[in-house]
Amino acid sequence: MSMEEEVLRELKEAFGDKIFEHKIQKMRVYVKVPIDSYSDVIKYLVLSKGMYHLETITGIEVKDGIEIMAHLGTGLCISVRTTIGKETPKAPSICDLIPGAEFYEREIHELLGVVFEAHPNLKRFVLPDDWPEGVYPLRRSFESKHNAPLREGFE
Amino acid sequence: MGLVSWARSKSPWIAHFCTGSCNACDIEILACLTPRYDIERFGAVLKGSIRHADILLVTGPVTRQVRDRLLRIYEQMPEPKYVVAVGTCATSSGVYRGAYNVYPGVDSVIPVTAYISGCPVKPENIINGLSFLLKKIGESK
Amino acid sequence: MSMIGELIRSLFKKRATVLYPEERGKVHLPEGFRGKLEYYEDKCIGCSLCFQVCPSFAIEMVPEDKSRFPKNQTGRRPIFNIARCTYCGQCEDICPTKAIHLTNQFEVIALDKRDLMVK
Amino acid sequence: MSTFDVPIGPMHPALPEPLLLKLELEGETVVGVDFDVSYMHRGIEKLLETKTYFQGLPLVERICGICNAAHGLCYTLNVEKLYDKEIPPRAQYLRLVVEELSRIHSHLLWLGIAAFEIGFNTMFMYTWRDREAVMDMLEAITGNRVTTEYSQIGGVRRDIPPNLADKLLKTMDIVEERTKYYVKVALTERTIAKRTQGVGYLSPEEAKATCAVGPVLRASGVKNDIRADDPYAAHSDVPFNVITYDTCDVFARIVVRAQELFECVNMIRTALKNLPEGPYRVKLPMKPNAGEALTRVEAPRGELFHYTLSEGALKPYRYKVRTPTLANLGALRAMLTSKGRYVVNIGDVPISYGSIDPCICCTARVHFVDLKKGKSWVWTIDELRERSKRGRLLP
Amino acid sequence: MSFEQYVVETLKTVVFPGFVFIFFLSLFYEWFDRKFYARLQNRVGPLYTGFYGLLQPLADFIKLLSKEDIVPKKVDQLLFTMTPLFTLALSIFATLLLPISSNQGVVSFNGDVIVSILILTFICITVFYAGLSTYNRYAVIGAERLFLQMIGYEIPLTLSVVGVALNAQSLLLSDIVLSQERWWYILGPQALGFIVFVFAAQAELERIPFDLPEAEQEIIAGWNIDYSGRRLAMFRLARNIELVFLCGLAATFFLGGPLGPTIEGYTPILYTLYFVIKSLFVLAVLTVVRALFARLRIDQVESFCWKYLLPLALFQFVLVRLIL
Ligand code: SF4
Ligand code: SF4
Ligand code: SF4
Ligand code: SF4
Ligand code: SF4
Ligand code: SF4
Ligand code: SF4
Ligand code: SF4
Repeated sequence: MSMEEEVLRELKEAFGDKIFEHKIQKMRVYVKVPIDSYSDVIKYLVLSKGMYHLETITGIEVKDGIEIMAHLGTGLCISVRTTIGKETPKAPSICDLIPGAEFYEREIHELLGVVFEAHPNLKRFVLPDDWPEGVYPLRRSFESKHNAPLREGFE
Repeated sequence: MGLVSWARSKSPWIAHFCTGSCNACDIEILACLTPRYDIERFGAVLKGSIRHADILLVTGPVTRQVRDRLLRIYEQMPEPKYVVAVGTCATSSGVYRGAYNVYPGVDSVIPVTAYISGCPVKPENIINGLSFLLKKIGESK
Repeated sequence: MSMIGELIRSLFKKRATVLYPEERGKVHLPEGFRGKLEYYEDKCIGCSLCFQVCPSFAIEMVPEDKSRFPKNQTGRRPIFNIARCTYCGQCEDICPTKAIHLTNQFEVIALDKRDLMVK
Repeated sequence: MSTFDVPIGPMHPALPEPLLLKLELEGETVVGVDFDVSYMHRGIEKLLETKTYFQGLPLVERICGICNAAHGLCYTLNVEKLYDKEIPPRAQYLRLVVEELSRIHSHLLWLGIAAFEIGFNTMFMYTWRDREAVMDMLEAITGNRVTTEYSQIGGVRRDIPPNLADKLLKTMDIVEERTKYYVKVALTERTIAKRTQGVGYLSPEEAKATCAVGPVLRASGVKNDIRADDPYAAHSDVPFNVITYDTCDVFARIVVRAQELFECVNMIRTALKNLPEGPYRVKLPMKPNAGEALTRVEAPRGELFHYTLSEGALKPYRYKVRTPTLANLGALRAMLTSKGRYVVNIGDVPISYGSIDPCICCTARVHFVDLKKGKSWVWTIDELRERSKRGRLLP
Repeated sequence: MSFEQYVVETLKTVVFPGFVFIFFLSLFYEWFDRKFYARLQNRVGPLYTGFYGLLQPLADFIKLLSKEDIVPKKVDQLLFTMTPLFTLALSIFATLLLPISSNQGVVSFNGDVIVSILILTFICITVFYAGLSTYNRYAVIGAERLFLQMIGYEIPLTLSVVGVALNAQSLLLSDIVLSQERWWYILGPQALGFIVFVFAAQAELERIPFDLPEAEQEIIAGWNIDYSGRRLAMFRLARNIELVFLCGLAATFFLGGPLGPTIEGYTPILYTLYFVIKSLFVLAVLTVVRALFARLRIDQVESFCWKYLLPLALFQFVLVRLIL
């Protein structure tokens, strides 16, 4: 059994059908979990499997909500993804577990409007000071308003 | 060529401001100071304080956040002052054109005297642009 | 203090500086340098591939008189705004007829950026 | 003693990019630090969604100019995963060569900047003088000194012909010899040691907790290199050592980067010797398959992370970039906070900051500087625009 | 004083070896410093301004004079205006003490050794106020560093001079010069004093490794961050004149000042020549030091001064006592 399958099997043993979607590529494992076991799975990976390194957290707006995906691990990379609602997106913060997550969560907060509960310092980070509240540039709706393809003539 | 414009054309003190560039042009400007290029030949010195500078080299498209600071820095420069847009993205925002957080080039914020094109600019081209500008300054009354 | 030897040596070394405007010939300009592009309208077939692949909207397709350039099938040809060109060479790469070439012309400056056009 | 804030940046000579560090000081001692990265935020991730995969490549290379080779490589490797096509091995080797070459350029550059940060101008001048040899090689191979545009979707842009390879090998000899000299200087010069030893301390635990990457992490004694852990280009065939050092301070970062230079030189030699025959590029269609891909590349500053989600269209649905500097910001904060017997002096800030080899381009930027008010007249923006459109500002 | 004497004295003060001579000498020294520094770094330095860039400092000076002079609103107007003038006046006065064309300065009186050291302190203090008066954060930090640094190097500097004065048994610069007619003098205990003096001078002039008050990478331009135009020109000129003064002082104290073999009738010219050559040698040493080191941190400057310079100066002092 390959390393990837091995990890997936162990995860499934620990969490059963909480892992309701998974995908394997070379050196990559993607698992999808419900929002309430998101931090549990990460906790398990960090504490029991020693995957202390958080690559980053990706936020994507998908059809039925916003997907948060934490990428863990140095060699083998396990991505734990979960989908949350679009209207009032809320997710648990993993900063207490991995302090390095702070900046990634702040970035997602700004660009996608996700509120991370119990985050120590959810202040403005990447966007300019005069950026209007409640406008999230990585949302799909933002594109239609502000980011029409620019093909104007030469000035 | 008066004494004053002679002095001005021989003693360009440079300040460098990065308004969101990718760094490549910044390091090429820095490379201009180093032995191979050595713009001190023209009397140019890189100055930290904007109050001491005559020529402002701007790299990068102007991001929203930097815009006000760029204006402020420009206002703090003592006259006569010249702004040189270094690199394509300072000239016209280049590859970042259309991004939600950038303005289309430095000249949409402050007046620009000369444009040096390249992505990144070859250090020789910076020297070329600078010496061209200096010649112009020297020729003005 | 450990650099003292090098300091003294460099006193007697030849300067590393290339006096650029005077010694232009000594500038390192290898083959395949990506400088200001050149456009050969007689080779262009007007396929607009270059327009599609340019990352920075430096290329615009304009109407062209077909009779002047028989090779041009579509009646459109590109013009280039060097002020926006990132010298990436994608257009040169994709052009099926080699109508675009990035020359080793690196001295591209302007006092007015509208001067920076290649037509 | 009361604290007062000194904002460093964004218009600050020590920072190659505008990042705002807000320092809280007690006298000359730093007791707190905050970042503001919005100065550099350009919205590249969003912009990438509006570009085709081919148009995206030059943009990605310009996320950050110095490690653009790594960015471009990461992007192409990432996008290639969406196609079911074999990339010719020769291309992989050539990619490795250019990537390592740009690592050399970046580390030498950093060595110079670090010296510059501590006011050692002569060392800065010398390292940058010798770096020119590497820049010339990069220029000869890729067509530009800094921005390489070398790695393309499906292979590399150009081949390295044998005569160029010979030249490259000769350059490597020079680089090796000069690096030996700089390592000697860095290890023996008292003023350097004084300014770097015990400065910017980052314990291995802190480094792991803050998810630091690259030489910062390795200088804290943690063996971690994506080239070894998850080989991408030809790294599984070209042997190298992962360098670590255990004093955890700025000095350790100098040592690690310097030792890595030797590894790079050796890797380039091996790769050129074993260069497989065959094509160096395959043409791939404009549209990849639907799917997702995740790639990490060891950029000079540490691990670079790209992720893409494709719907099978011309343009990516989502492209995520995580750059090494963003990952190292947490580590930087740990370095810059005085705690217990570890005291951070304001003079240590630039070199500590410099020691993560910052590149904020992709990190958006943090902060700003409070320069005093100038004269009271202001041109309105429209006036300015008008003037600049006229283009002629010279008298 | 007769009218003729009066004219001669005035000419001495104003033209040679007074203001005008010193002005051009200071510009020349700056050029030498920059050019030599560049050469050490394998560059060329200023090249196109006049013959080998010789006019570069002059161009800088004229340009600064012709530039707009911004007075930020929140500065202390009085200090902001006065300090550049004071600094310039002090440094010019200081150079009048230097024995250049003869073994006596334009101004010479018993105790001028002490005055020359005192002036250095005064310059330091005016610069300190120049920094404070702008209320700029960086400038204030720069000024503070300046003061801290001064505390460090002032005592070794004074001690090294005391050793010299003790040897000459006089507090008159001209006596000190004359006492060095024995050429082997420089190889004696005074060599130690020379080393101490060079480092202290480097600190006084705020050059690497002691350029903390204006460390570009840390606090931008430090105390002079807010000065522009004419005021900056004055500060720069004052700095250059101080450079001449310190190099000259080092030559006077340790290298025999203007003394050397002379030809009847050409003495003032030859003396001036010797003086310039000797002080240029000192300048070259200062420049090499500048190129050779990295900047120290403020606490390291202090410990360097107290741990190395001071004991060295004391040791020299004791040696001189023993020999006497
Ligand atoms: S012009 Fe190009 S290389 Fe220069 S800063 Fe802009 S994007 Fe980077
Ligand atoms: S290759 Fe042919 S079909 Fe494709 S874009 Fe060009 S002209 Fe059109
Ligand atoms: S070189 Fe690149 S940026 Fe320039 S016109 Fe061609 S494709 Fe566009
Ligand atoms: S790709 Fe070549 S042939 Fe096609 S339009 Fe552009 S220049 Fe003409
Ligand atoms: S942005 Fe960086 S490089 Fe540019 S002026 Fe500011 S500190 Fe200097
Ligand atoms: S990578 Fe960072 S700086 Fe670039 S667009 Fe994304 S959030 Fe902004
Ligand atoms: S790390 Fe620095 S050099 Fe590399 S891409 Fe980022 S800003 Fe550029
Ligand atoms: S961390 Fe960001 S700014 Fe730095 S090199 Fe990488 S992409 Fe560029």
